Amino acid sequence: MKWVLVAGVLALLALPAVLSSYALTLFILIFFYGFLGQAWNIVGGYAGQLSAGHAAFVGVGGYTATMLSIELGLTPWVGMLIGGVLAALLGAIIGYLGFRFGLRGFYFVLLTVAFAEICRVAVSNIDALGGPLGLYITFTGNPRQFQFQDGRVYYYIALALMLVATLTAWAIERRRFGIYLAAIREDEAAAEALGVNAFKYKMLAMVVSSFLTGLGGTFYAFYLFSLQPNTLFGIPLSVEIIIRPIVGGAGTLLGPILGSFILTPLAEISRLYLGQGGLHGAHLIAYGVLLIGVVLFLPEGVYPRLRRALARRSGQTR
Amino acid sequence: MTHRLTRRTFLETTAGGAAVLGFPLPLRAQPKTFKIGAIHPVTGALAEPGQACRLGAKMAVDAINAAGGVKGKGGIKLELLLGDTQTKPENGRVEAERVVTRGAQMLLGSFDSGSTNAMVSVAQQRRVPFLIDIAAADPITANVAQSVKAGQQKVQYVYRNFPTGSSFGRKAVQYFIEIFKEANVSPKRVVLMYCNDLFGQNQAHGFQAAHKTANPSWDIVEVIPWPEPPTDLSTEVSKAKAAKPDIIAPITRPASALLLFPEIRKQRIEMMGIVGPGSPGIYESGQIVQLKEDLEYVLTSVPWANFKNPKTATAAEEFRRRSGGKTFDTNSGYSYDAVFVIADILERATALDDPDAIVDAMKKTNYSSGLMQYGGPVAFNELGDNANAIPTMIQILSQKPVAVWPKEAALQKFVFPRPRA
Amino acid sequence: MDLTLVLQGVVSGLLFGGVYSLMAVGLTLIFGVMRVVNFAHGDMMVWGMYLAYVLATRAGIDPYASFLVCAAALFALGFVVQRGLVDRIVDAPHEMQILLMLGVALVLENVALVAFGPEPTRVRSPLASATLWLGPVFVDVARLVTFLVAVALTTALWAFLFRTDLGRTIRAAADNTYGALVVGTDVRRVYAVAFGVGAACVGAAGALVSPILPFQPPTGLSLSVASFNIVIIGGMGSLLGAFVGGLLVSLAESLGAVFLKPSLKELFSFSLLIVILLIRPAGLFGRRSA
Amino acid sequence: MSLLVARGLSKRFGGLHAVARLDMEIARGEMLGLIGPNGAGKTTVFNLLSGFLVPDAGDIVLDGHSIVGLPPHAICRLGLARTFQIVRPFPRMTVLENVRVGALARCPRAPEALARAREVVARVGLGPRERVAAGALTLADRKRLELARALATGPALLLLDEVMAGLNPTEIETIIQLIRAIHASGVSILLIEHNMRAVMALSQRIVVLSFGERIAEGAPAEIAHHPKVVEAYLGEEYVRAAPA
Amino acid sequence: MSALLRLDGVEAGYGDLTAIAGVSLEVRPGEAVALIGSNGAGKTTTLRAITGLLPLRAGRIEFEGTRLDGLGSARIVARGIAHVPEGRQLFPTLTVRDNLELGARAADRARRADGLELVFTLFPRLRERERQLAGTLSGGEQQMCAIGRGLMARPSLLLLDEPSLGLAPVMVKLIFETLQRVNQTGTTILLVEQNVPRALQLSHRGYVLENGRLVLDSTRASLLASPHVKQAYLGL
Repeated sequence: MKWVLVAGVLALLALPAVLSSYALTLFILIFFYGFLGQAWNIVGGYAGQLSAGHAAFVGVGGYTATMLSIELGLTPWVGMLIGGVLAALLGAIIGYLGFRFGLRGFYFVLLTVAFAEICRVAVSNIDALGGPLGLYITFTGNPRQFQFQDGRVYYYIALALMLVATLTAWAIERRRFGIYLAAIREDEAAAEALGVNAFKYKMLAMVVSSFLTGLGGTFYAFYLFSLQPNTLFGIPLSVEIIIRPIVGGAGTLLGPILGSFILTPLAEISRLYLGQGGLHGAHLIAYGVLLIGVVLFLPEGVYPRLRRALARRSGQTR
Repeated sequence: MTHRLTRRTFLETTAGGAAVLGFPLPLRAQPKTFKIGAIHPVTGALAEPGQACRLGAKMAVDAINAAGGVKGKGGIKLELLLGDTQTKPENGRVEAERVVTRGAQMLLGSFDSGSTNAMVSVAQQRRVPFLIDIAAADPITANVAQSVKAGQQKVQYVYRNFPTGSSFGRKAVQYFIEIFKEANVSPKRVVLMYCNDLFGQNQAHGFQAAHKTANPSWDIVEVIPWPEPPTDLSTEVSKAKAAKPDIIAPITRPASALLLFPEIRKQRIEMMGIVGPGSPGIYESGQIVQLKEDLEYVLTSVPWANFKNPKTATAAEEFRRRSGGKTFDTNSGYSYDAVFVIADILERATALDDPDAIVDAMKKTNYSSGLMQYGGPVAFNELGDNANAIPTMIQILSQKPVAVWPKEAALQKFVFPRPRA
Repeated sequence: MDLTLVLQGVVSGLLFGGVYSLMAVGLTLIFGVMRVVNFAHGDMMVWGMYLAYVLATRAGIDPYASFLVCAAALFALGFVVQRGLVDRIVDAPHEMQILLMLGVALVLENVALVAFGPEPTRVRSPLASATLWLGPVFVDVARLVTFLVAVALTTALWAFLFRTDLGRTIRAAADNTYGALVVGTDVRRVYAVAFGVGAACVGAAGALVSPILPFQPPTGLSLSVASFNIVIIGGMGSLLGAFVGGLLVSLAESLGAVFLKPSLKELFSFSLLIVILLIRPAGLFGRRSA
Repeated sequence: MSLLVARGLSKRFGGLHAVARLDMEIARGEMLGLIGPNGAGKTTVFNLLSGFLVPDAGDIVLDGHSIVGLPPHAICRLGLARTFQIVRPFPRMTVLENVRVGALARCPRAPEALARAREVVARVGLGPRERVAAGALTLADRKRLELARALATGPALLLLDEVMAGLNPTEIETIIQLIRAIHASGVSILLIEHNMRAVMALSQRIVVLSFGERIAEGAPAEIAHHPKVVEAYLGEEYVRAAPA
Repeated sequence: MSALLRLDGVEAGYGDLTAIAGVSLEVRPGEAVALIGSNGAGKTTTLRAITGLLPLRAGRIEFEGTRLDGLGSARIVARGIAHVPEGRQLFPTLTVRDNLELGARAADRARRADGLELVFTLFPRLRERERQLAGTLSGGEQQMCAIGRGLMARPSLLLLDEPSLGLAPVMVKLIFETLQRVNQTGTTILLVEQNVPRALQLSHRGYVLENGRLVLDSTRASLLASPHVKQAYLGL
């Protein structure tokens, strides 16, 4: 398994040499959503706290880096970290309110949605942040401005982000932090009885998750060159963030990546083959049916099922 | 040159059917068509205008090909590679990359400013000339121009044949002043109401800024933005009424228009009339059927087709037929014209396989056969914008939208102030 | 401040609240009984609107009459969704239920897009243009009617739940599933009926507001979010809560529009939601579950 | 000195006085049984002691520190661990992983915790099943797991809530041996148990609760014949009707 | 006399736990039979198996000569078996009257008024509390309500699970006296109870369950004297 992963990473490193620019773009999105999904996975998967407002962190991170770059000329490489910190601060506020007041399950879901919506409406009404028109970034191709003439650089940055998030998740998973998160997700009261300070660890998970997600905001901004409150803080982006890890298997290390490798190309394929004809929307119907199918036939997500299937097969061959 | 050819060959080899991963396919024959990537939001929140744009572009391609293609280039035919942004910026980028990889030599699109700006980076990165048919945010072209000026980019590949947000505002204020003068009235109090989305805010800010500069005899006494799409506008209209307006200047989207105009009538506001700085879609037959008398005498400033051009009526009729009864308007019209502008550029370009040659031709554009109402020929200024792309003041008269201002565009005289019922 | 304007804001807010209440009543029933958060709620409402639209344009039936047909159609949809989908994943983790309902929402929205196209539309009804004047304050007749029907429908639903055997069985199953099994209830069927009734409510709501609320396929999402807000504020599972919550949210937004920039009015409902979540998570009329 | 002292502990639920002015003491190294008919308030006492419920009145002192109002995890770290009457394993984790959660309370580093967990797992006899998912264990093994997890937190005082319920005599016998061994290693134990044979055999002292109040206290032999106890369990009629 | 209810080698459990195995017993019409045993002995499981709330793994259950197993609780209840579960399992936010009426079988809806009258006669306290929410009742009243709900189905067999649990002695006395009347008016009773004397006072016969197996089947008198009973409860 380990060697398969290493080989996979090496293959991904070598891939740009043979990829078309379009394929490169798809991989960039796969990595980027894999990254966001992995960041979400820390609090939504491992800790089982279903945040459905993660777009807010992308928005805070993206707007921070962009404003700092436009207004103060600060390089987004630094702005990215500041954006991450501000996103983490917002994450801490949401987490504090949610966890201190004992909001579980769907109440927590709706708390996070409400916060993201408040951010969206607020930014839409702040002229200094561009209001609904948003911010537009000048394309310069200057690496100091987090811009690259060659699309492959974005590829490696997106890959690096995904790997960083995955390594973070991996490090968390094997440490006390991750073990405690899993215990909290499985049974919070039982975990408390075993000395787990559930509040503290849920807060930490939220902060780490929102920090990483905030970093993603900078990538989003400087890859797509504009920011609008509806796209960055909106519910559709939050949904994009959560469906990949859920489909892949929430709370597993490879689930978010697997989910992204499944859903991004499938969305693309369905758009390619069903989006050209007269039936505008057919591809999204297919996508919706696919999501329903995953829930009905793979209710734990793809990765756990795959892992079991592999284990069974290797068991048989032996 | 050789270098570029190799690059093109490389693109071709990786194009085509292996759409998703782009693994190499057998080399295709030399293209017999000139491919244009036409990317619009045909699903999602902006599906309605996006679908109109797509159809407008398709119609133009059909017309050009039926007339023998790009004659100066051996009658090469145009082919559209269609893309759907789903109203998401990231798909603007993905789709642009996809169509370019599949051989698109120019880009066209994409209605919403976010997706459009995402396409800009592809155009600049991969040196693909990009003609923006619709997207009004000023910075889209200005940013590229600035980046070229600063030497960070060598060539500007992005041009726009559409009024910018600020020019919309300037023109609207100008028309207001002219119409009031022509009607010999002097309204004092204007209430600006707008949908607080990308489009509405852009228009409203342009209008307010132009009003400040022009400093006319009327004031904007109240500004009322609402969240778009709204569920209810009764309080907003009550607020407008409380400001005792002479004129209500609304900026609506099709959805909010359905709420706003009936509400204005129901609350019986005494005023000279409704004169909008921009409300796309209110002239659609569907909207007129819905709103009927609520729309009568409403004036609004929108990019409009030039029906003095005899070809326009034919195109409008074809569009009506192919769209299932919709009006040939801003969206379909500008996308239609954009394809013709591209054809004109291709006629003049020294080579079709050199993006820079296309850009050279683009910069020298002086096209005057457009179906839309322009203030002069299509030509691109130093920012890459067409300063002659202007809106027209139209009015709904006898349940039909009619161009009424500026004078050279007017098909009928406007009715203002509106008659009392 | 202009007193008339404030008064008008209150009247408009309360009347429009009828629309919100109607929307929320179905959602609260579904959540209250099955603890399922129906993310496709708004899309079901949009389907109610389109059905009313089709009936009005093809058969000339006014939405104030056709809403019953729309309710029946949505009942069937809700029944099938519960029986065929939700019921099959009762043991799956929570996030799967969210994913499932998101998938259903996506399908409903885009089938509507394919079937009806992207243009915003509205159903014409003679009522929709009528007004009444109480001195300087105007009353929109369509909203008044919607408000009254909302009261009537909420009352009818209340009567169904509290005065009929089936309604009582639904409440019993919501209250104590095991207890319901013990007395011999076919809980799966009862759940499907409850989901159907919830969907029927929102279908009726869709039809009833189709003359006053423009709609297009993507409208569903914002309707879902607004409904969640109201239901949490009023108390999940509480009919009265949904009704009062609808009025409250609408009133808050209307007065927000009076006193501040109207484009900020959504802030009021979301802030209200957060405050309620924190100080009274069960909502104004909800009971805190043990 | 007593390890744990509870004074005047009271808890009401609505109108029900679940625990009423209860005084209780556990000496260091003691094995104390807490018995009483169903609904007597035994589990409520556990929830109060372990911080899952906050008492309406009264004080709880563990090792000289008042622990009233502390959250469960803090109380656990002060050396009081508990099991749940209805076992609550983390079902998707393996046996070893379950126990490691407890072990981390003493060894913050995961590898050491794992070593400690392995040791505890072996001690309760689950060694051969350490890689099995907890959800797939038999009830007896789940009970053992529950015990192991609590034990791994390194408690001075262990609260066991019906660890024998639902087990067969052989299984009960091994659990009894296990509890004895744990006790012998220096852990004080408070035991709620319905299996009278076991509780009589294990406890040095027994406290009897009925309707939230302490009705008797003493050595097992005394308790078994205490009329109030027999009455609480079998009813006043039994005392009159049955031969002693 | 043929048995009203017959269990034959019944095995049932939860997940991988086998809670009862090889349980065979019978209840004859008009009888009151007690099922006693310590916690976790499998008494509740036996009742759940009879009502179809738990699928059988082996064995068969017959009621009035036809097989019940595999029918599902709705159909079993409709045949005339009412179950008054442990912990009462009332509907706390519904009124007492609603709770009671929910116990009536669909077919009996017409005769519901008679049923209510019967229950109110047996438990006058419930009549006073008719409009009150069940969740606000005292423990004893809740138990009355639960029994009443069971009786509303006009069952030929009434299953009772720990009706005395957590109740004060006075209330226990009242409940059992009422149950005796119910039994005397023709309703067969199978009772799970840990208050042994009470249980045996009511019952004609009893079974003792230990660790999922029946260890004793005997009459009231011999059970009272049996060391098994004391042993089961006090471990002596």
